[in-house]
Amino acid sequence: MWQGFPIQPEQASTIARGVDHLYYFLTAVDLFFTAVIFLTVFYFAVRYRRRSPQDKATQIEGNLPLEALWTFIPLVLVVVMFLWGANLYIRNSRPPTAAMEIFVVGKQWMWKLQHPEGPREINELHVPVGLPIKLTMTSEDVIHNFYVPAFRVQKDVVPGMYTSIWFEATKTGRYHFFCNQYCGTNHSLMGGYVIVMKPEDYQQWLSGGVRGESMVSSGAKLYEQLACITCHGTGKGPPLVDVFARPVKLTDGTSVVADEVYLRESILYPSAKIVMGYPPIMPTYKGQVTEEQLLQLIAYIKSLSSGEGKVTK
Amino acid sequence: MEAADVQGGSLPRINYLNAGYSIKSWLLTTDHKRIAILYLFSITFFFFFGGSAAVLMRLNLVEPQGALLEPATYNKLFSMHGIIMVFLFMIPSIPAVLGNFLVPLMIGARDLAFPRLNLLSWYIFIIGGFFTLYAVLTGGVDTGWTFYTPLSTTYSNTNVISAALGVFIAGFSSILTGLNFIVTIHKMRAPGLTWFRLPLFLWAIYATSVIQILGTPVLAISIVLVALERLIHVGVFDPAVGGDPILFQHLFWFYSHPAVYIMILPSMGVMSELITAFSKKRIFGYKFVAFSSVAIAAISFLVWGHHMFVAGQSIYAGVVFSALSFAVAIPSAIKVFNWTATLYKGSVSYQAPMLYAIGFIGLFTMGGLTGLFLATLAIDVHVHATYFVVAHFHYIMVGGAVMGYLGGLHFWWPKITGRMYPDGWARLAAAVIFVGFNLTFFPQYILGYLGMPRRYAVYAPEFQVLNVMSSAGASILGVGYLIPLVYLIWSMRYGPVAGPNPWGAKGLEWQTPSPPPTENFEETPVVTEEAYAYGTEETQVA
Amino acid sequence: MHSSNNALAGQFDDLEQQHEASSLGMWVFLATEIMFFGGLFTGYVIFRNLDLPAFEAGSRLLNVRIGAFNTAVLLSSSLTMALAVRAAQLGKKKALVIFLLLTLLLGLTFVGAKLALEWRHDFIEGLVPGLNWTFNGPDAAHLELFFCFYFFMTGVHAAHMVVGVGILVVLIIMAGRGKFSPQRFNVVEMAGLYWHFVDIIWIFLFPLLYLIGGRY
Amino acid sequence: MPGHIVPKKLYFLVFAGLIALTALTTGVSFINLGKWNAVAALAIAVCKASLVVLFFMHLRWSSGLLRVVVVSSLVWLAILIGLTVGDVFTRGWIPVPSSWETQTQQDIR
Repeated sequence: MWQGFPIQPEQASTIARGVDHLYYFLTAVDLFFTAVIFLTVFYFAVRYRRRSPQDKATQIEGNLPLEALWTFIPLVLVVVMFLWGANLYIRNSRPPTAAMEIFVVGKQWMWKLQHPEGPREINELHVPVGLPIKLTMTSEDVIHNFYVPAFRVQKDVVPGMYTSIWFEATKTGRYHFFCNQYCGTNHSLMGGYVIVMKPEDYQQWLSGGVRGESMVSSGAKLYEQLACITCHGTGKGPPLVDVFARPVKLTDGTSVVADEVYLRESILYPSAKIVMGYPPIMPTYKGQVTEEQLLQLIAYIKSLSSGEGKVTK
Repeated sequence: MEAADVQGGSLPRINYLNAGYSIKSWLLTTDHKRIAILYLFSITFFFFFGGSAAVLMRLNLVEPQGALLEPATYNKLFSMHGIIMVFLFMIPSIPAVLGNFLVPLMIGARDLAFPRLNLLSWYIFIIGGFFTLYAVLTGGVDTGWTFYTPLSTTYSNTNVISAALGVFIAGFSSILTGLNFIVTIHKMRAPGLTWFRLPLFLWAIYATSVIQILGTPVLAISIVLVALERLIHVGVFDPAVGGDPILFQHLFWFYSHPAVYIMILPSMGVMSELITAFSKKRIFGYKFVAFSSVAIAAISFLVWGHHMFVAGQSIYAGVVFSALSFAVAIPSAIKVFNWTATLYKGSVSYQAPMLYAIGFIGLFTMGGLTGLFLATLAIDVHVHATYFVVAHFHYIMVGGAVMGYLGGLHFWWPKITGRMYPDGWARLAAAVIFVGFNLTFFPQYILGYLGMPRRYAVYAPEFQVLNVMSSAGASILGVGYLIPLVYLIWSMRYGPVAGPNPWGAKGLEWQTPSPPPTENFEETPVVTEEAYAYGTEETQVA
Repeated sequence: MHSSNNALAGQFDDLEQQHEASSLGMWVFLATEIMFFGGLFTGYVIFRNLDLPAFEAGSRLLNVRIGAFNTAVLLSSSLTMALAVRAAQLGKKKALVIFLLLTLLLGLTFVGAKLALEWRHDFIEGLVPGLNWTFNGPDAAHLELFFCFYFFMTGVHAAHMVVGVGILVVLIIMAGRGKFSPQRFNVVEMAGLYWHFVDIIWIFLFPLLYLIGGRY
Repeated sequence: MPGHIVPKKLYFLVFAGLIALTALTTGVSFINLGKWNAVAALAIAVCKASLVVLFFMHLRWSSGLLRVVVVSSLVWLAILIGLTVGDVFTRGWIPVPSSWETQTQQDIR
């Protein structure tokens, strides 16, 4: 790479290299066809220029084999591009099971991030190198987008739903992240740095500074404050132990997996999907809990599920 | 242009231009040729209006911290640039100006099927333009041309409703124009003019019209829903009642992706006319070029999801939309190859329109091929909404569609006005535009891959070098666009008289005087040969 | 619609070409209308499936009797419109005026019933999102979404009805002045196509909004 | 050239059919058919719309071109609804968050 005049961002995540290889392939194909078209046009332009007003063109209707050829070759190439790109995309969309989960809330015009152990950050994200990190993201107002060019990942951050990306940094350093979905006046200022540290430095960073409460214990406190326990611990409402990631049977006979989206919906719109065997008595908590508190509650409910070592680790 | 010089002479005594000189004779005309002129003036105004916003934006981006504008102002400028250029310039450009002028001429008809509807379309367009300008002049709008919710419905405190109304109204103009063309091409063709004898420009215009009538209403309803939600503070895109902001993106892109083909398809049609006329040769593979227009129009409706690969759309939908997006590359490639092959063994001359045509092939090739990056899922996840996208669509819309529009305008200018422009200046302008364009937009591909997001008023310092290059190119490009404005206006009065067929081109429009009489043809022509029947008998300058 | 007294406009060769062109134009316009409503139907399909209980509950809050009555009114107006076109084809001026008047009357009945009986009632009950929303039963948020769809869909439909009523008024005046003949009835026919189309939209809105929740 | 003239009787017949179908669809909604209520309601609506299009709007006697216009607008409507709905209802399928991917697999087993 040229120093001082880079043509691609640093490759700082496990998926960056794969994306770049695909990019090189497409660039090569593009350059080849651009060259073919340019040179052919140039050659014809010179070779068959009109030399005198009497010049006659040779009339040609077309050529079927040629048409077939230049339909077939691009077709094969785009099928290769599609399969390669889709394969990489699907693989990159699945976070590894061991990923550490960090929660991200976007609002006009700042990023609020919270580590499972509790520390909160604004417009900065400290992560250890070599560990898969999964970001679970939502927005308080408009659509934002969390984009780290050095990691080759981005995803819109949409109000009313959870989206996620994951990455595993391969190099320590400071990498720009941006809001990449236009979100109003100070859109271009809504960014910051991902700071990738050696694991031991990360541990030190975690223990230094204001420690704060872990997500789970904040969630547990909220759980108590909002008196969830009066129903969900007494049989009036469905128990929440071991509910996360399990299929839940609903009154209409269908079942859903109790993921983050379902838990969020059940707290905000409790009567939308009622668990079979329970009356629809839960009041809505819309307007009473913030997006961040919702994430804490969900983290707590997750921690109630066995085999769920990651969040409480 | 030696032909025109030799000619001298004077304009035909009676033509559509001197059929009346009063303001009323223009503002109440139902003559498709005069309506085309009305559109020409209106969209030229909007082009330079929208272009000046682009100049200010590029100036601002010379420095990372913004050289002269507040972010809020910058946001309004790019929103205005997008809205005006897309809805008030590009969409009407070739269809409403060249299409209006040429569709009846090319099929040997006296006018479009619904002349008054045609005039009404222009008035609707002007009213839409008025609302948009009103929004701009009374504080602007800062949502981008995409009007994404909930920013547009809830959080923006600018003139969203007025701008949305402008887009909504202008949309109806587009629908009615498309409707008029479809009916005209179906029902008004001269005797003997079968579908496979139609000039390829008309195939392209027909395909475009299909997109206009089937796509635009979906944009209209989504804009109405945005406006309603803004008015009553609740609606179907509102997450607070369980609504889905991503639904808006689906409805918006269902129109707005095909809209890109509303811009480029007519330009492709112009290419087929220019390349054949200046190589004095039949088009290579007529049916392939014709059907590829229809194929592009049809497939264009199946690919909109590639704007939403990182929007929270399902992964399955992403994969499907990616596959379908690649499909659209095939007919586009077929066209480029056929144009290139048309040059083979031709007798190629290089007047200004042909230079624009060759510029188009180059820029469209680069724009089209970089589209493949964006259809490729894994790469799009990196370059989505970066300057790579900005570069790509400018290569298509400006490098492709505007080059085609200017090429067509230069080609048919002698038919429209009866006079020639100075060819030397026109060639110079084509060259300046080509160079300026590449200098402006090529660096943006690299910026995009480096990760510079679009719609940024201020940016990270590492992106500065390429931004300065781009801004320098923009100033050349700006000059390039001003040159034709000068000599074309000059030629309307002082240009040499062109005669009916200065290029020795085939096609019914060249068989009537320039400028044509109000009723187009003295007698309804009878068509006995294929389009582009060059070489059968030498069409000489009359 | 033609300023000259001649039934044939200058750009056409004969009446048949003119008639074919206007039919094609009108049908193409109706195709755009289908796509216009299509955006609303798409949203409806999605949220009806995502929030089924709320949409069923919302559907049950609508007055099915008025809905069915209005459906019958609109279907009758389609019949009278079809008969009006027939009268124009046969050159029966008086029958044409009478059938157009009947159509107008039925159209006004529909809009009137919608406005005075349904929307006014919804407003009093606090079921109008954004303007007067006081519902606080179970799943009020998703119910509000249903009512957004209800008002947007019936509102856009009613707007089309109002346009249709305006067209009818113009037609009645023109018919009264004897502007139509068996050679010149395109305008009546095209207006008829529009009117029937608006009817068809309602044919779908009625079950989607009023019936889909089930009344059992 | 007044075009095709339809006998009055046919119009009244079609009208009677339309009213009968309206009564039917309203009646059916009072019977619990589960999922089939929606299917029945839409099927009846399609029948009614076809009657109006074919007879009142004369499509039965119109050229093939007009039928192509009608059919293509319906195809495009299907594209709009189909692909949009296809996204919304597959959003939850993947990505299975890493933390519980293995668990759900165990549950299924």
